[in-house]
Amino acid sequence: MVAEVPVLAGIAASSPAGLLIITILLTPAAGGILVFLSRNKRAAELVTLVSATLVLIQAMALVAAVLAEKQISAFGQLFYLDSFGALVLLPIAGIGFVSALYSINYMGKQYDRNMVDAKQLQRYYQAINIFLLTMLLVPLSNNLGIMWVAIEATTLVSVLLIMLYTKESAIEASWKYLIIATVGLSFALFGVVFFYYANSTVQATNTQSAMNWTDLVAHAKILDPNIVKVAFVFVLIGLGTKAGLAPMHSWLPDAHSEAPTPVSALLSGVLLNCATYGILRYHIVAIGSLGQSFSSMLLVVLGIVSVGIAAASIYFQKDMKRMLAYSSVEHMGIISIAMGFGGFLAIYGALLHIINHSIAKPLMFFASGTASQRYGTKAMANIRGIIQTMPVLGVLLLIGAFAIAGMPPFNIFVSEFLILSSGFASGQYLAISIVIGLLILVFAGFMRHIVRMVFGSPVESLKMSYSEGGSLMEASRLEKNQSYKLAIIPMLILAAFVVILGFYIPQQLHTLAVNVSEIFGQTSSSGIGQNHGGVT
Amino acid sequence: MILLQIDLLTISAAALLIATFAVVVRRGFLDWLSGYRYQALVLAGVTAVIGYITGTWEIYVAAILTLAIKAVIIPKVLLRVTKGLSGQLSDFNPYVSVRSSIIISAILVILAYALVQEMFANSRLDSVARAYLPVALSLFFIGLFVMVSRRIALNQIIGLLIIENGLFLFTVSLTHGLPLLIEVGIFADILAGIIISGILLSRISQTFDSLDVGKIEQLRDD
Amino acid sequence: MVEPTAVSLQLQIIGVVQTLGLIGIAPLITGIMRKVKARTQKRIGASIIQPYYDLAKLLKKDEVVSDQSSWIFRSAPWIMLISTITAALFVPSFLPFSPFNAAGDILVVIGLFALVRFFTMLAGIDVASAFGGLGASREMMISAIVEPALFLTIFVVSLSLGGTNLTSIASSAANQFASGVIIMPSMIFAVIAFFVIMLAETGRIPFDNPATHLELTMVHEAMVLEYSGKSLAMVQFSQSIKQVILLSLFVNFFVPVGMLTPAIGLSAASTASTALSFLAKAMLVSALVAFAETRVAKWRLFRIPDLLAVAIASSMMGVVFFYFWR
Amino acid sequence: MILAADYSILFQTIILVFSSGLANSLIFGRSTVARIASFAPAIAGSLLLVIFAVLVSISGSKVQISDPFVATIPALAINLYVDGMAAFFMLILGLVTFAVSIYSIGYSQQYSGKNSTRSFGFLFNLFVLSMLLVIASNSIYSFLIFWELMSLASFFLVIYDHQKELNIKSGLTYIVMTHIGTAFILASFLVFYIQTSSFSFDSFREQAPSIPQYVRDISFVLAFIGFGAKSGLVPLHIWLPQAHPSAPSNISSLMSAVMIKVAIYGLVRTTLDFGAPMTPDSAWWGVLLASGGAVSCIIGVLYAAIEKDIKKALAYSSIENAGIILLGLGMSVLFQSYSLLGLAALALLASMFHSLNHALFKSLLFMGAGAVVFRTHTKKMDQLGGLIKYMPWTALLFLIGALSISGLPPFNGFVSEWLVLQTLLSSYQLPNLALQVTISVVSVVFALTMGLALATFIRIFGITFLARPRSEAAHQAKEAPKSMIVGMSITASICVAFGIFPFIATSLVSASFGFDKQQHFLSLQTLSPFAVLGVPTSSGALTSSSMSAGTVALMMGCVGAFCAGLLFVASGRKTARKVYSTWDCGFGQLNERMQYTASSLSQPLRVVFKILYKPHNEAEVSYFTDSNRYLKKSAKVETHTRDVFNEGFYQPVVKATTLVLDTVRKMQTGKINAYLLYIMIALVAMLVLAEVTR
Repeated sequence: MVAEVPVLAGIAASSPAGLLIITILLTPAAGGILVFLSRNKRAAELVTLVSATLVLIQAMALVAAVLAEKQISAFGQLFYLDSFGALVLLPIAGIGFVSALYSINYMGKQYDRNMVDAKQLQRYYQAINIFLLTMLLVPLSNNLGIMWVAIEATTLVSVLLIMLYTKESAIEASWKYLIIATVGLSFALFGVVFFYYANSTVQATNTQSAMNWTDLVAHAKILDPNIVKVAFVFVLIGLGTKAGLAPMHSWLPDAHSEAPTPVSALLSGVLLNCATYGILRYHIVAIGSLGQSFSSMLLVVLGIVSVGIAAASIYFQKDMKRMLAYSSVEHMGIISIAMGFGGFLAIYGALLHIINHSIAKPLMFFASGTASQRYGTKAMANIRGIIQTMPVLGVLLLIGAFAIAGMPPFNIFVSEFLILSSGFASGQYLAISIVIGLLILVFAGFMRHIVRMVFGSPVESLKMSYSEGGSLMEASRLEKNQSYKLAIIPMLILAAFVVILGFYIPQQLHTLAVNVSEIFGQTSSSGIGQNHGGVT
Repeated sequence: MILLQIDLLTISAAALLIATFAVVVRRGFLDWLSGYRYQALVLAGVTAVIGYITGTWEIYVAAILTLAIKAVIIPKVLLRVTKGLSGQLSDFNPYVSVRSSIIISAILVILAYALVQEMFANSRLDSVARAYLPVALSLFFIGLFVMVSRRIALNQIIGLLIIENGLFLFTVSLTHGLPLLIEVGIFADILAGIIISGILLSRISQTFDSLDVGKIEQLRDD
Repeated sequence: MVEPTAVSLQLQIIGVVQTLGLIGIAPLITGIMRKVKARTQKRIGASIIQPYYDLAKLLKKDEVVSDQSSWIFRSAPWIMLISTITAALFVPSFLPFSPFNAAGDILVVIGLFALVRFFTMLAGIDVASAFGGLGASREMMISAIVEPALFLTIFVVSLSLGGTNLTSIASSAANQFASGVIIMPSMIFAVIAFFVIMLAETGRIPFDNPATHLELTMVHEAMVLEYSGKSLAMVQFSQSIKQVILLSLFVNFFVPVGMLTPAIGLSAASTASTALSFLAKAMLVSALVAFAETRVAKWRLFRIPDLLAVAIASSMMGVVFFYFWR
Repeated sequence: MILAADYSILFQTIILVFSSGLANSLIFGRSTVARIASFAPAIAGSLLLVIFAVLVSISGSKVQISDPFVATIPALAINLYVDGMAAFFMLILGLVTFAVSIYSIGYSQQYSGKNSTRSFGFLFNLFVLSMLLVIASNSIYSFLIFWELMSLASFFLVIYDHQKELNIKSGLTYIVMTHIGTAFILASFLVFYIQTSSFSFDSFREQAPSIPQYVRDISFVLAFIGFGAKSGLVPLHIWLPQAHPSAPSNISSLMSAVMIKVAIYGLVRTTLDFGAPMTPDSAWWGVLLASGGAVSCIIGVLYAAIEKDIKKALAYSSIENAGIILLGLGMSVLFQSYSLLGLAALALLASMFHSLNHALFKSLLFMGAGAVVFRTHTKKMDQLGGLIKYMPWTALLFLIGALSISGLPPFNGFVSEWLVLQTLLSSYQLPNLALQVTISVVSVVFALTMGLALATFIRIFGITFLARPRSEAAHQAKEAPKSMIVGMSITASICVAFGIFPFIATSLVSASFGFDKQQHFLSLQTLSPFAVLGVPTSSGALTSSSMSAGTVALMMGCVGAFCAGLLFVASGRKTARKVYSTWDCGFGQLNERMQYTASSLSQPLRVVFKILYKPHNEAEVSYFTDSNRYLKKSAKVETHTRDVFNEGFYQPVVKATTLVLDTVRKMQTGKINAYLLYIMIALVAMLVLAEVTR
């Protein structure tokens, strides 16, 4: 019922870039429909891949446009994309593409082992498209209400994706995910309404725009601080649930570990960003009306709790995918801590961290997914000597793991370095020392598991996993006929980025980040140590 | 006229609270459902009244939607789902006994009132908001409490729905309705959510042949 | 401070002569000690020049080497002899100075002794007999614990008498004595420590019994058990040189009686008197050591650290005293 | 005279050469060609590096490469800067790498076919390159990135033989400990960053004196812990005796000889360069360093003295030597903070000279041990023995290493330890009684260390190479391949050279650290072999304490000749030498089980220092008949010692931490109601926080 009239109006109103916004939203929708119509596996795969590719291309075009003119909008003010949005849009499109690519091999294998039937496969690709759509909607929408609706929609679609398997654990996970996320989001809606109320009270005119973020920021100064405080708390708890901040994270390890691996990659790598993005939008408003201290404090507290709980759970983890899920919790925690620290370096680092995490985490998920297909188990205790059974995969897994654990020369080290520095600069020594300690724990936990999986001798573990009448012979035969070449390609792409971003940051990315930090009210010169950093 | 308004407000508010308490007190699924339906009806009425008072057509639409979705469709969906369910639909040993549940709910209501006073200390509220905000909040809290304290999955869905109602009431009374587009979106989400949870419920009862969430705890770290 | 190359040839010759004298009297001192020991034990004992006969005899004899041993075993005696004699070159004995003082100080002397010990133990292990290992393992323990005691004593001495240069130590000892200071308070403790160390280093009772071949007691003897003929001669000779070096250190540090001071200057008469006084003192002290030996029994191996602890403690006292009463 | 620009070009060439090594090792497959292809660049590069380092330190010029690939923000700029200090450590790196890479050509053939030689060559080159760049880096970011890279490369090399579970365990301990260390290092740098609001070391250097003392104190303590952990400072040494032995021997020698020195470099840099200890306020740094060093010395050597695994023993002795180096450094800081510059220079000379020496002989010893393991496939000394007959060259070279590390004349170890002793003896010039007494205690500990070190290496050499072989493997041993011998003999010959002509090393050190700018206190400028090492007073004038290693060596030579001649004369006729079996007390044939073993040799030490070792014996005796206890059929005794630090410190800490973590993670109960409750609690807590902060 919302459909055509505003669309035409919007198209009429908006610039070519604005038009792009429309098309990028329509592409996955069309893809979904096509998959629905298509009756066979290959077609579905192809359609999804194509739509993902198109989305990626358009996203790049959009980013270019944003780089050119700082912000774009369509439907008047309904849709709006600035540098911050672009920074979140890019990973969505990119990871969407690689996981579409990965799905072909992974889901194909699941199909061969008839873990999923044709119908489910079709539903899968359909849902993937819609999932992509809903996620794209988040950074594109200027209207906070629409953003909320989109985020809620992501929940529902991803629940469908997790429900794809009919195992007990999958059902349990999706149930918990649905209930908890919905409750959380209802909190968020409370917050949204609060903000809306606060904004609409200060300006009597059209209530339509009172929900627009741009409008909210514009009036940030004059909002009722009392209400903004409560509103931010509700939003933080609500979207925090979706962003996997502890202690609201409880659904995350279940959902992320039970979903099909490509979906896990999307959930961990991108969806969490969307929720975090939402929080940060409100954070900006809160800064505007309450000043740095309040919201920053809350962010730091939640962040530290998240990192702590993640550290504990990673150290003792038995299940590979659960470990990765917890590490997502940890990284979201780091991001929110960084945002809490404030200052140019912090913001810059946090933004880099968002990008880096959403590159490295899917890599890990893909690698672990393929490994567990090969070994027939997710239990890390039964996986040994990957470096011998699948050398390339082993190396990729190591790259991913060391990146995630924050070792140079990989990308996450860069952002973590900046964040820690900014922590020192911001003078919150207690917080920073706790964080460093916890990071060491996380590192220890990761090494403990990954090194043992990658190295060591594979024989008995393979025997274990093929114990039902299977021998090592059989295992190797299985290895032969199940080639994972196609699965390697997306991993290689991601690994390449992991390494490259570890050495150097593209100028465009830099510009985006600087612009965003300006949105946060941090000019690159205001950050400590900017002018006299380099050697002259 | 003003008096009438006030009376209407207070009465409907009371009615909403009563409906909620009904859900807290009763143990059978059908009782919950009827309680919820009753609540939804009142809510629709309230919305209409607010529409009448503020005279904005969007709220009437919202009222109609409420009536349609909350009072009619959702209960139907839930009933259809529960037809096929194995396992008992009633909650005989909740985590918190009914007696103490009532007390806690009462405390939550008081808390809600206090919180409203606290939050809107320095902002002028109209009579509608002043009447319904506390109720909305208490619906929210009680719904949450129900979800926390009950073992039967259905009951949690009901709790969720109560929360939604609280939200809706909150929105309507505080801001006289969100922009329609968003309102619609929210309704759509709720509907979809309920449908999906319905599917999930049936799967749960198939696989675990029980709706006791206490039995659904394979996924944990220890 | 002089570069050794700059030392006049004449002085160098004097130094060499002094050293030759020192190694010349080494067996004599050993002989004296044996004699005194015999006398105090109511024996007649061999004549005091018996060690010379022994060496001469051994040099003439053929030698037997173990088929298990390697070139380490064969070369060890050479290294022992060379190191000890080189050490002797730095030590002022008959004269209150050594012309090579700038080239080697007391630390060098100790280093050379350590070299000797190193090869003695290796030789002990090399022959693959239980005795060698036994000696080596005991020597290891003792020498390791002697080291700190020795160094701390040197610490005291060099604090009190300035630097580690042997000549300057000796001469300033002489000066102090001449200027009426019998002995500094810090040096008292140093004397005690050094005496104990001397016993340990020369392998006398209560640390070791040079006159036994009983596996319960022997330490040094066990290591050199396999040597015979010329090699044995070298080992024994280097042992007695080491002993006399330590004696002369003791004498020159702590008993600078009748030693010529730089004030007096180097004349035939003064030189002669100093040399004679040194000889007298050396004999006296060696007799004293031998006498002390007869008064105590060989200690159990694991009580030896206690004795060394005493040495460490007293030299520590020396350090503290020095710092307080400066 | 070459221009600085040329130096930077030379430096870049060196980096390129090593990088080509990286490339080669990836390109070539697993063959002899590949081995040479991956190690040849390392050889060439390290040779160039030695030349470069010497040139830079002599010419006193500074090489700078700032931000080669332009960083987006200054915080991420990679800056390289080589001054004398860095050049000296590069010299160490170059010398050792040169020898080790030659050695590796032969050594790595055992892996061809078995493990991937490709990755081995790659990691080897990466390791060396990263160490080089750590020394060169001039900003927090570049230091950290290369530091971690170094750790990473060495970690993979430690677990290179990953079939053994034990290696993986020790590798994990290593990587975690080093990560903790890195955290402290980062912190200590960032403290400076807060003050100077700059990421570049240049501004640390410039602004250091103006930074308040307490800040520099904090930074120093953090650096001390951080770099201490990497240099095996007790009690942070726990990883070292596990990791160094687990690695392939050429890597062990690189780790022990160079990587520890890189950590030392970091400490020297932060302490002397950034810390600027010019006032008595920073005297306690010196005390901390010196006492920490002393503790490391004694603990290290005590464990080395009883260790049965040859490589472990060497690793422990690395801890000891790192302690000696820190001791010297501490003395230098102490003297400097009381502005006794002459003595400060002497102490630093001692410390740095010992770093150089330790790098040389420790790499030599590890290579020797590697050769032994290469041929006998065992690290247990109790299964070795008699190897001097089967591997004569290895034995000789190992002996040279042992003599040097035991600090015996005329080898290099003696000279540097002489210097350290002189430094300690000069402590009476400190103005403070408490300090004087403390240092005298420290010197007792140091002396004990020297004594024990002697014992340790007698034991290692004696048991491994002398007497009867104790196992079949030892019987079958052959001489190591040529390239390995060559590699070892390089370092060995340098050891001897520095022992006889220390003026080469000392003048290099004083050039690199710019002593000649301070008042002359050593006759360093006279480059004669017979130059004398002297000791300055506080005023810088020389005391009479002096030593000339060259002269001592010469005299030993003369005496040797004299003795030979004398004996020839004395024993008139040529005496015969008969070879016969060792005296067996007439009991008949001795066999290898009757000789002393590694354990029995150190038994007296075990008894004396039982507080530390907590030794316990496990004896099992079987009798022919149970009734008659006099006829033993067989008796077996095993001696075990415990690592008090592991049991007393690490295990409890780990236990406590894991306990906490375990309780925390239990909150994921699986009950959805609990999860919802968490959300509720979080909401309430946040609202309360909001109220509180109103």
